[in-house]
Amino acid sequence: MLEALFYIFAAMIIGSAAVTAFTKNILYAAFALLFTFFGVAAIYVLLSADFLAISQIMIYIGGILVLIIFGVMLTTNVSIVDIKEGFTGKTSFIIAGIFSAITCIFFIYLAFKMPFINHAPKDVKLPNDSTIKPLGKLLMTNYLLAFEVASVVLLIAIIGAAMIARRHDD
Amino acid sequence: MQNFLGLGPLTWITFLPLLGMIIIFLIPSGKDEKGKETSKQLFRWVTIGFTFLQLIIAIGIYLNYTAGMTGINVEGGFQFREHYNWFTVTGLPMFGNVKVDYFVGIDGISAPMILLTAIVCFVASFASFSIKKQIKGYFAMYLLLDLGMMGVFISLDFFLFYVFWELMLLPMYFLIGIWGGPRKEYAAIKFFIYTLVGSVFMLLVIIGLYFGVHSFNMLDMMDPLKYDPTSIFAPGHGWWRNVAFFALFVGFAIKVPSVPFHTWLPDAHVEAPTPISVILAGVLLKMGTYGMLRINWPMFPDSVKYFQCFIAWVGTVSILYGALCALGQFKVGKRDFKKLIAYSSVSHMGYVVLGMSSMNSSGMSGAIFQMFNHGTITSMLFIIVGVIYDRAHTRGLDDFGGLANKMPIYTGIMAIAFFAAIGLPGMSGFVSEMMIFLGAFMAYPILTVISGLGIILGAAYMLWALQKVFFGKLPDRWSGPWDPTHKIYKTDDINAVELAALIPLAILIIGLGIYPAPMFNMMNATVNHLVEFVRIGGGF
Amino acid sequence: MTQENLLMIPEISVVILLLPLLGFLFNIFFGKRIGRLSSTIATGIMGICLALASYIAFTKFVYYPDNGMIQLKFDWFTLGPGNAVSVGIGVDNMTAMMLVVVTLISFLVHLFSTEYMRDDKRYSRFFAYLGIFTFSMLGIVIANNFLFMYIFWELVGLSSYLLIGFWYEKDSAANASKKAFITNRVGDLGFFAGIMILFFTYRTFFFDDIFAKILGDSLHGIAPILPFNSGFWLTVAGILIFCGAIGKSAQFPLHIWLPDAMEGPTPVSALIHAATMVAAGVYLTARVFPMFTAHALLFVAYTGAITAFLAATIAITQNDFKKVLAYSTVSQLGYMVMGIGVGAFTNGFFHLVTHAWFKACLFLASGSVIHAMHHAMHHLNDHHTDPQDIRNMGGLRKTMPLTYLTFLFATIAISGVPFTSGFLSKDGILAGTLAFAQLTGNWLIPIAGFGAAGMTAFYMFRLTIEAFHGVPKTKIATQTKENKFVIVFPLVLLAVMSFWFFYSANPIDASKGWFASRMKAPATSVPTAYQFRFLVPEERLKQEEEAQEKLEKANVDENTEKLKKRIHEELEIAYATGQENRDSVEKYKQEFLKNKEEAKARARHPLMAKKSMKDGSGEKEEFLTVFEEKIEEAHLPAMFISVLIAGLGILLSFTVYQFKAMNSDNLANQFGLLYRLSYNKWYIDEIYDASVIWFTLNFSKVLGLFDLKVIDGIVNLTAWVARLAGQATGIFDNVVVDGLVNLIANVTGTLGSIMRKFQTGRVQTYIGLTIVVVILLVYFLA
Amino acid sequence: MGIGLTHYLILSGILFAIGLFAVITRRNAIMVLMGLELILNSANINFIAFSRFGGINLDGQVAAIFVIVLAVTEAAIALAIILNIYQNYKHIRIDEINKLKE
Repeated sequence: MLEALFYIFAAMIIGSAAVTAFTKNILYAAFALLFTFFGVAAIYVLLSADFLAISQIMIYIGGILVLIIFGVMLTTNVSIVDIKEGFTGKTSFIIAGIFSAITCIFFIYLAFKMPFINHAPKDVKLPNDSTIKPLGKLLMTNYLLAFEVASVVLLIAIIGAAMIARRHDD
Repeated sequence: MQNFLGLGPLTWITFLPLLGMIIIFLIPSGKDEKGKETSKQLFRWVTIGFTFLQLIIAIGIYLNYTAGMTGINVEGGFQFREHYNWFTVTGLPMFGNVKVDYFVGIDGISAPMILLTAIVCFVASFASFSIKKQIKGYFAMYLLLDLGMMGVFISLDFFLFYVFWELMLLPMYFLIGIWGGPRKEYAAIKFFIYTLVGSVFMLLVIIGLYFGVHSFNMLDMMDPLKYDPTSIFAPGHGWWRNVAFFALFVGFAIKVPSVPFHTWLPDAHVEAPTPISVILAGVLLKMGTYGMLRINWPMFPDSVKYFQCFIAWVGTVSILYGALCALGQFKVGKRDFKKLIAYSSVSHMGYVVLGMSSMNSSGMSGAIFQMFNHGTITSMLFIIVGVIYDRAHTRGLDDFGGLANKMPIYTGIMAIAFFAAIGLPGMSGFVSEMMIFLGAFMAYPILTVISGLGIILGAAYMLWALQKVFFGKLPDRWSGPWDPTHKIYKTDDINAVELAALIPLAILIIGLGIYPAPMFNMMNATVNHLVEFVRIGGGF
Repeated sequence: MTQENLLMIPEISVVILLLPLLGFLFNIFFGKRIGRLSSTIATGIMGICLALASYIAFTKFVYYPDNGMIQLKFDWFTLGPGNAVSVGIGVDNMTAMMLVVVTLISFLVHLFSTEYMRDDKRYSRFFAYLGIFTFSMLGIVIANNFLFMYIFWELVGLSSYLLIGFWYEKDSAANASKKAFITNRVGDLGFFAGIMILFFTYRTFFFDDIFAKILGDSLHGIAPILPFNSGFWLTVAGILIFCGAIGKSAQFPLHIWLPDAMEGPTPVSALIHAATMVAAGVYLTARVFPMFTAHALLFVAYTGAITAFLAATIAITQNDFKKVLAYSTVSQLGYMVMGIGVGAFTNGFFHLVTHAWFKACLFLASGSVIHAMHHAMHHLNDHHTDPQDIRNMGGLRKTMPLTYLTFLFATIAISGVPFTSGFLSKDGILAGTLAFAQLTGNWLIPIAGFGAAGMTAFYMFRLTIEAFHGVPKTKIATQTKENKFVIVFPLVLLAVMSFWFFYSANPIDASKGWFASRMKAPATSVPTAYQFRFLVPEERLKQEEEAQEKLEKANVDENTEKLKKRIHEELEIAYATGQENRDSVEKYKQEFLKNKEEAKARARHPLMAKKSMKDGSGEKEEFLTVFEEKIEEAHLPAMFISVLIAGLGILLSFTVYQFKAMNSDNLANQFGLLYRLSYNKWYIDEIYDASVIWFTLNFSKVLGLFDLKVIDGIVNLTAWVARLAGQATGIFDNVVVDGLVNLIANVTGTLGSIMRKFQTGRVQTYIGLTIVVVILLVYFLA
Repeated sequence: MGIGLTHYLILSGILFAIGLFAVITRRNAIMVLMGLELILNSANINFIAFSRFGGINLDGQVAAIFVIVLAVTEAAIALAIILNIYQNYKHIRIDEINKLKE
């Protein structure tokens, strides 16, 4: 059952990601991205990472994707309806395709050949309770510094983004 | 003479130009909108001011000079001496500890040279008014040259001597190479390489001597007891000492210049600007003979005796060869006024070499006095050529004639200079030449009489030039208003600045010609000591 | 002579010396501003000098008639203890006489010039130059040492140069001045060499010290100082010093400058090139007379004789008024030198003085004529005729009577007609030559002397007749007028000075006059062995003989001890004076002994006359030598012959030029070769041009080329070789070393340009490449 | 066969390749940004997969949290930059913005 779910969600992720990558219509790409994020969230659930799945949906879909769509709206001349943006060129298309294919094959190769793969447990028992509590503990203990840094980074990023995006004509 | 600010008068007189140089560097060139240098007058007067200060110190040194102190190889015989450690380098491979002193002082040989340098530099700074381009750089170089020359004459440490010696070359090179005539690069490089060859010889001997006495102190090098008996220049190693003497002699002879090392001189003189010619002839040439007296003679008294006849021949050949070449100027190539005087310098410095070869007090005193006199007389001659060059922009003897009517004061001054160069009694040149001849006659009668032909030839070419320039008819191009395009030149008589340069020299020449005793009193003790030192061979 | 009763003679002589210098300085600096006044000042100064000189001469002749020198000596400068260069001034009878001669002639010439140079634009300059000339000439006269003499000798050369070249716009004048200076320098070189020999030996410049040292101890049987223990070097020194006189007194072969020097203004010719400066050589010869050896004297005598004869032959055919006088001057100078050379010292010097008057008179008269001719030419607007050519004159006797009369009288004097000063002095010289010939057998000297005397009479009268007698040959000559008083006055005065009675009451013999008694020949200092026996005073011969006998009689050992002591002293002196390189005592002694033998042998030299057996008879003539007696004997014959010859010359001159009994052109044709030789001055100038001058100039030219091409060529060749080597290494550097570097660079460049392709500037490309590289890294590293 | 680590890794590899392709080929800057999000997601899948199977437990998840944080900041700033670019160039065609080349 879980295997079927994995394959369904994997297909959904790859399909929608491919649409994102290949479609000329930028809005389609954005919507396809929505499905990709959903799929990834589902995969997180399958990996029993409940907190992250929820975060994925909330942050990616509720935050980033909205941001991206806003960006599309702000930067694309909607009124003349030319939101179809092409690729950089045929040559780069082919080269990038080859690159990507090689990368893909390489990762698959790694997935099979990496030494630690063999030491990994085939099936791990899923924890019963939520991961939120231990995660919170970890963040407040072992990863406190990283946590604080991340928060500072976020703050700076917000200020920076506001600064950069500000109109300069005043 | 009191020390001022803890530094002795010799240090002051030597390094004053450095102060002047710094001041000149600090003054902005101040070009106005037309590109004219606005502060050029300031540069000139700063230079004149500093050379004048130098002259005052030199006169002070002269007034406080104690006649009768010996010098040469006696440290107590030097006056105004300052002896500090300059730097010490320890633990060098082969050399061991190298100690270089700032050791300066003057005796009867260097005192007249100090005076001469101060006078010539002061006078030449007036002649520098004719320099029109890159004045800031020029005067900076000029003062640096001044420093180098003074330094050579006061140094008693061989290392210091060499440093000043080389320091002097560089500004000279630029002064000829930048402010010179049409073939300035050729002349400057020729001068530089020629003198550098001499310096190389000197350097080799310095190193050799250093290994002998393990000190750069010149006085130590004159003391046979200070030599390491195993070194090649130790007493007894006659052959090596002769080689060293010869190398040094050649090095200095290039500077003098003696035939056959003289060919840089005509080129350098012809191409150099007037004040530089003045300094070149007035002071630089003396360094060769000064070096011989200061270094060659007392350090290698045994070799001097060995080469005595050879040196006398060098002197004789230089006298006659220089005079004949000067005369030959009337027949060969461009009859250049400056070239004539350059060759006459070769001849006149030949007298000095001849006098020094005599090894007796008359000849030696005469030689030193001749060094001084040649400095003043030739300076005057070159300034005179410069005066006419500024007006006519030519130095060709064929371009002149009949100027006596147009420029009477100039003619009078020129006649003084020319007759002084000929060695007319009543002028200082006569006394020195006479003493040289009297001294040389005691050593080499026949050679002396042969070189006496030089005074006839000297009269011949000098009077010839005098006639060419001043007598006869005025060429057409010399009459009428200033018009360079039609080669008609103005012929206004000498002006105040030029007179300021010439009159002191003329007074000096005539004054010393009538009463030379002050000069001789200054150098007698030293010269007699040197003669005696060389006569006994200095213990080598 | 003590200092207090010298009657201020040294002081006043210094004042005389310096006054003209003062005038010179004043005129050279302020002359232009004060204009005509400068001549007044200069002339006034000369007047004062003349008065002072007269005082000195009077005092000296009256109060100190003996021929001692009153002198001042002082150190000029020192070269250390005991090694001073001393100079000084001195006045003896000869000096006193010369002072008067110089100042008087200078004064008259100044006076003459005030009018003669009136129109010259450099009027004050002329008087300045005259001032410096007088200063230098007086310096020569009162010098008591060789150094001062040489100094003023040269200064005289300078002033002569300035004055000859006074009209330097003319090339001929400029050339002549140069020629004069350089020719004089040639002689001066010899002079200086002689001084060097003397100074080298004696370490002093003073005449009296040198003469005393030459005489040395020969009286006491000790040889003189080296190197004069042989007569050779003494002879050489004498001849070298005489070289100075050859140059300055225009003796053969250096006489060539004097005729050219006539390019200067005529008063200059009178002052310098006739009366005073050229006489300086004679004065010098007289000064150093005591140190001339027999051979040197012979040299001097022959030089004088040749000069006198040669110049006289040339003067015969010259047409330029002043050239004739110039050659006559050369000839007369030859006379004086010859006179001193043969030992007739007094008469030689006497001739100097008398010649100064009448030759100055002749020159000033010629100046007067030329001045008048100039004015006439100016009047006629003629600017081409040569005013000095006697072929343009004639008949001036009528237009310029005073000039004519003075000129005529001076001509008579120079021709040696009795009752003139010229006769007295010339006769004395000729008598001297006769006596000399009798004693030594050199008969050529009197022959030349008498020949020259005859020729002198001939050409001087030729000149007088051509210029003053007959009818005017050109219109200019008719227009001439007598000059103003200031020009004529000196002529008259000088002509009057040429009467005999100024010098001697006896019109035919001056040897008893005051002049001769004051100007006694100084006793020779030369050791007897090297001197004509007849010139050595009896007294000294006697003393020497006694000394010789004593020496021989004395104990040999004692003698040796004495000798050794003496030798030690000598050596000590030698050391003290720096002659440290002298020979050892032993060698010195041996040489001394050897020389004594040689001296004995030399005493039998054929030149030496046999010793006179006559005892000293006269009470005042203590030093009357054989020679002086011989002169007295030869006096009458000489007088007759000279009068006869002069008369013949005058007669011939009148025959040819006055009465035209013989055609001068025909004569010239008949003696074609001789005429051409004479007219062209024996081609001496040409010979010089073709030999010495040609050689010197071409040698200098060759040497100049040698310097330019060979020596400088070698230097440049070295530079060229160095540059070639530099180029070679440069090529190596460029091709090989640089090649390698460039190769690397090229490879890099190529790679770079390939890599450049990847640098698209697009972020995406970079990302792609980064990924590829990361993958590769992971693949290969992990 | 059960779903193991290898599957997840293959999934993330494919997702990464697609994201990379998008990043490299797309002209529109926002599309590039989307590609980046895909890549980050593939990375997160890896982290969590390792957290589940790799024996690193919750540390992987913590890392994923930080990645998400970074993604957020990146998206915010990148969009701000893109807006800025748009203001300057009036377009966001990234291949034409090749100032780096010069």
